[in-house]
Amino acid sequence: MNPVFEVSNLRKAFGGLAVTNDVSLAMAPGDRVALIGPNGAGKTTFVNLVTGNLSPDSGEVRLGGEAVTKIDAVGRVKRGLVRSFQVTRLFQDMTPAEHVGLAVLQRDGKAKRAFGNFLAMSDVMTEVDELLGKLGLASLMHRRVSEIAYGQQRLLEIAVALALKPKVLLLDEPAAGVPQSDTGRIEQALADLPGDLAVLMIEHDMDLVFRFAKRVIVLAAGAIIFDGLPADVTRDARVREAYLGSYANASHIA
Amino acid sequence: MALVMNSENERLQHQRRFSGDLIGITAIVAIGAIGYFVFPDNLALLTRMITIALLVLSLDLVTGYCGVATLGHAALFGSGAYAAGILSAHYGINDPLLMMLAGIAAGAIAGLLSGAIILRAHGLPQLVLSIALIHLFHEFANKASSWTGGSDGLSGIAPDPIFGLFEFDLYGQTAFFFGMTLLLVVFVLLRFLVRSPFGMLCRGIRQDPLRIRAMGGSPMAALIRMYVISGAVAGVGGALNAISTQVVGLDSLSFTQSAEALVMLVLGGTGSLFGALSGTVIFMLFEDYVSAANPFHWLTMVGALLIAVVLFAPKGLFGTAAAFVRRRKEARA
Amino acid sequence: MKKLVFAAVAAVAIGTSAYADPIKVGVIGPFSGPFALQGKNFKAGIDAYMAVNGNTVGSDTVEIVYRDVPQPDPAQSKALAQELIVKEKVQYLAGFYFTPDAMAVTPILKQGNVPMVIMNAATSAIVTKSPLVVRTSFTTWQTSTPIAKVAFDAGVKKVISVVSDYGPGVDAENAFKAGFEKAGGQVVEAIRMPLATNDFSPIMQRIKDSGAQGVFAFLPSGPTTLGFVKAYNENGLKAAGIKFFAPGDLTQESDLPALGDAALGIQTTFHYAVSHDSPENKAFVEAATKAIGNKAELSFPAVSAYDGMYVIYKMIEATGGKQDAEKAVDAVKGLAWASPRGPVSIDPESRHITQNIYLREVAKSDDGTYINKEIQTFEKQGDPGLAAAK
Amino acid sequence: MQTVFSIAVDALAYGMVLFVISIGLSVTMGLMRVVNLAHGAFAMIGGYIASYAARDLGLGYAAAVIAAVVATIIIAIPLERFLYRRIYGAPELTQVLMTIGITFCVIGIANYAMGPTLKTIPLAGALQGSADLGFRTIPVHRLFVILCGLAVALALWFAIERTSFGVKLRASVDDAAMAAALGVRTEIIYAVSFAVAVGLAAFGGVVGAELLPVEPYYALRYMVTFLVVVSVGGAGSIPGALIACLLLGAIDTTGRYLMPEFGEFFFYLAVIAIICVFPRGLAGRVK
Repeated sequence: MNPVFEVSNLRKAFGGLAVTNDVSLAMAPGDRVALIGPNGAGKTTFVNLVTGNLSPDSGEVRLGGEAVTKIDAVGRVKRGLVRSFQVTRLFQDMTPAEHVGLAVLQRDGKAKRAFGNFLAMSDVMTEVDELLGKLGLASLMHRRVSEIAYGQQRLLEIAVALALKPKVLLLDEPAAGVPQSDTGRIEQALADLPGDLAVLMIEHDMDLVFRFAKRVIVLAAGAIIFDGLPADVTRDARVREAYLGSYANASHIA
Repeated sequence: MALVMNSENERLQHQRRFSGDLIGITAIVAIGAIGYFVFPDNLALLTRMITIALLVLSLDLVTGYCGVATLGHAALFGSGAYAAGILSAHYGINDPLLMMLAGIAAGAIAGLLSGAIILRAHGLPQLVLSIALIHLFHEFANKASSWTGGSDGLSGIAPDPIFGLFEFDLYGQTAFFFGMTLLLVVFVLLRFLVRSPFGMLCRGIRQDPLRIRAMGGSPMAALIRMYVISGAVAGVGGALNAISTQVVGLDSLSFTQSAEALVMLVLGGTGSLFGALSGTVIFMLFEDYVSAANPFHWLTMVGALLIAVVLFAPKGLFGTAAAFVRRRKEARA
Repeated sequence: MKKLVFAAVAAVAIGTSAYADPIKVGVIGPFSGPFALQGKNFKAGIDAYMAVNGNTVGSDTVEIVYRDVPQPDPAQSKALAQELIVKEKVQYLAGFYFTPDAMAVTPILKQGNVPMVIMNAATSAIVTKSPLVVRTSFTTWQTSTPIAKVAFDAGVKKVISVVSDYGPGVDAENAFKAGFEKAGGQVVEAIRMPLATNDFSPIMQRIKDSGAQGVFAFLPSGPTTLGFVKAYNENGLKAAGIKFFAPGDLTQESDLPALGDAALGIQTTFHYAVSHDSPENKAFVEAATKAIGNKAELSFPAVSAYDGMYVIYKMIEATGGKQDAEKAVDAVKGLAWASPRGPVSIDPESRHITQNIYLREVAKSDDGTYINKEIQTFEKQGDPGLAAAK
Repeated sequence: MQTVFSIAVDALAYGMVLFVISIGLSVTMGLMRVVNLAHGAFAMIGGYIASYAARDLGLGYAAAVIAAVVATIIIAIPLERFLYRRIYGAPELTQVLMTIGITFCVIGIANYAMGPTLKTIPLAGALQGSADLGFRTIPVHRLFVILCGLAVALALWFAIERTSFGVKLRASVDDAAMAAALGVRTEIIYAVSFAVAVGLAAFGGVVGAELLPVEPYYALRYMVTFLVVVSVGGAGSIPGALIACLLLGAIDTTGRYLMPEFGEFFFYLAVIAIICVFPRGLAGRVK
């Protein structure tokens, strides 16, 4: 199958320090990939390069075969590359329905309409109801975000991302900061992601990585040091070295 | 979740907000009517209030809904006023509706220009950009005195009767009803605007522009658009000012006018059309009252009011009242 | 909006007004804000007049209704004037410190059947905007023209003009230029500087570089004049012998204590000095000092207000208290009287005040206060500004 | 050439006056994150007190300056305790409303208590008159202000960057909760910083009174100028404020010499240009 998302020879240096060093990877629709790496490995920079918030010194990013390296972040979203945030970035005084509604309208290019209330637009609302229903947020759809639990806010982040109908979804630690009791619902939501969607998840929690990912990529010092099956990752010598070099023990990934 | 309501039910409740429109219009008409009957011989003052209310509404669009900090919003208002005034004084086009159109167009253009500059920074530097801009507008109008009358003011504005029937006279009936009509129309249109997808987009931008970008939206384009709309609204106010008073002064393009509008907005509560309206009415009435009670030192009283509002109603008078009502309702539910 | 209402009549007068409504005079001026001092002088002049002459004309009681326009704001001024006419039913409008505020009101005088007595606004053209306007103050042309002759007679042939960049400043520049060139002198350069100028050092440098023998300056009364005069001294212009000429706005009495020795010797031409020596002025200063509370705050708007009230009383007399604007204005055309500033009359043609303009020099009086000492009189000066505009 | 030197001297002197008056605002706005529109009001209070001390009590210039600074701080303490403490961390617009309210009150009270006329502060004998620089003369007072500006800049820089108080202040600003957890009494740090800012305002008001004379409307008249120079410099940065004052002083002075009639255009166009190039100010701290 043709890759829907492709990064080739991506490089970025700050000062003399290469933070992303010749990174290449490709993903096909339906892929479930986890990107891990010790602190300071360059994950954040990589995400910013991919989403277009930073521009690389060299290399290329392709979406559905089209080179988007020169296209800004907004253009990449419109072409189907969507991300979620590690710390939720939601509008505190808006409701989940408004969040998802806005995303749907934005996707369809209707967000500039200066007339009409989306609550009365049946096509938009059908989608909002369906998405929020699927993620178990239907009962909260008209509450302000500031009034709902953090675990539910994380689910809403995913809902907003899905409303944009992405081809490639970048999930930045989707379960970060969520109490143990709520992680089940998030994992369920991840498991229910559309089958044809390519998902790249950046994650620390190895339990989650193992349950979710079919493929694991390890980033260290800006370069990919491992790209393979989850089962092989803990046995890889370079991975062990990368982690043991920075952690007191390797129990995290064992 | 014990309190689960199904989504359909909640949506109905939500849609009851539409009745807010009716309440709003009724409230404006009622206050206008009260004003008309309480001050039947002071309609000039009420008309003045309407023009300032339009300016404050326009400011609310960019400050309240989009989070733009500006102390230069009178640039939009004054542009509208001068455009309407110059059309009449220099070109002899005295039809009030045409003058109004000129005001709207000039306000929108000034909005585009202001937006393009002010939106280049955020926070305090943004505030300073707006200050620099209003001074440039002011100086420009002062310099172009053959067009604007400079510091002497632009006089010789002589609007025809509306539809050839209603004359703008000393008693100010026509100006008042003209103003009320404009205010109602603008208010209804803005109610649509702020609840439309575009209004929601702007509210999102105010809270987190980066998030909007991650949703594929372009904050800059949306803000500029809102600035143009805001300019049109301010232009309505400016043109109304020129038509009803038949004179335009440099003060309509001044920092003072801008700052006063901002104070009224924050006093009423940002981010709500009712906040903007109530802030204007309360500020102007309060000023009227205390300056009568204590002629030379009323400024101290106004200062005390502002401090009291920050201490006891930090979300503005309307904002705090609305929050209180909501809390009461929730407590009862 | 800044509405000031205070009855100038005592409670007793209200109690006895059962048989006649008082005749109301609406006064619009800056009673708060940066120009509050000038508004205060309006009120002092009016109070002084009513204290000396009583608050009745014939059987009619006169009542003053004040409205505040802190800074030039024609729209506000017009709204207040409308309110005064329609709601307060005033028979006379008076005051008006700023030209735009007066201009804004002229179109409604006729319909309101109300005469307007201008107590300050100094742009020549206002009186042409309506036949119901009478002015008892001065125009910038009127006060700035004689100084040109003074400069020329002092042997200064080349002058640089420096004015604030707004209506009155431009008027002053033109008036001086016209007068000075007519006398045979030359204005080598004319600088207009923004109103909000704080540091005048670069301007002083410019004056030095121009090679002029003298400088003509106009700035509005208030804080900036202080900086200007100080800069003139400190940058060595005074020492270099560059002479300083200005209309009296620059050395108004209430600014003199702050200017101090720096202003000594500055020559200005103006229509009124608080130190003017005449019995009428003594009586006026005494009454006005009582009204304002502090003699140091007394300045030129007070005398215009005082004379404005004189004119209004004459109008009331002539109309017998009936509202008839045209008759009232006609009655004061050509009216001549002894004002605290000297002999004055209302020019029947322009309805502007004809008066003496005095050349004065800032000096220290016997009691150590600074005064504008009159040293020369230009008698019966009309307004050259109107003629120039034609 | 002489003219160029001459303008340069004027620009330096004017820039330094701006610096001395505005730097206190940079402390409140940059370090304490309060948009303090009442800064001019405190400068004005200082000016009035110095004028009263010198003219009516007959104190010397130096004593009047000290009296003004101390008395203004004393007046400001209850304001900090009861009003400002409520708006630390509040939205900017709320701060604007509160501090404009305070300014209005101060103006009203000054008008009532001191009257509407200009007040001057008689200079010490040594500061009067002009000094000869060879190619021109300059008021001695201006030289004094330049020295004051340099002294204030050095002292502030030292206090913020080199003392333990400065460390605590910066820590409190960056993360109040963390600083408190580390045993820093942030309330006291804020109160002291506020007192310093107010003291600087009063000092600037007195020292700058030759250029910006004291009258009731002072507080609003120059508010915009203070706000502009501080923001252009980058709120909270001492070197930034210094550079901004000198730069804007130079632009303003040169503009006023070359084309006085377009003086305002020069100044504000320069402000717009600088902010468009440096959206956080010349040396803005990254927030």
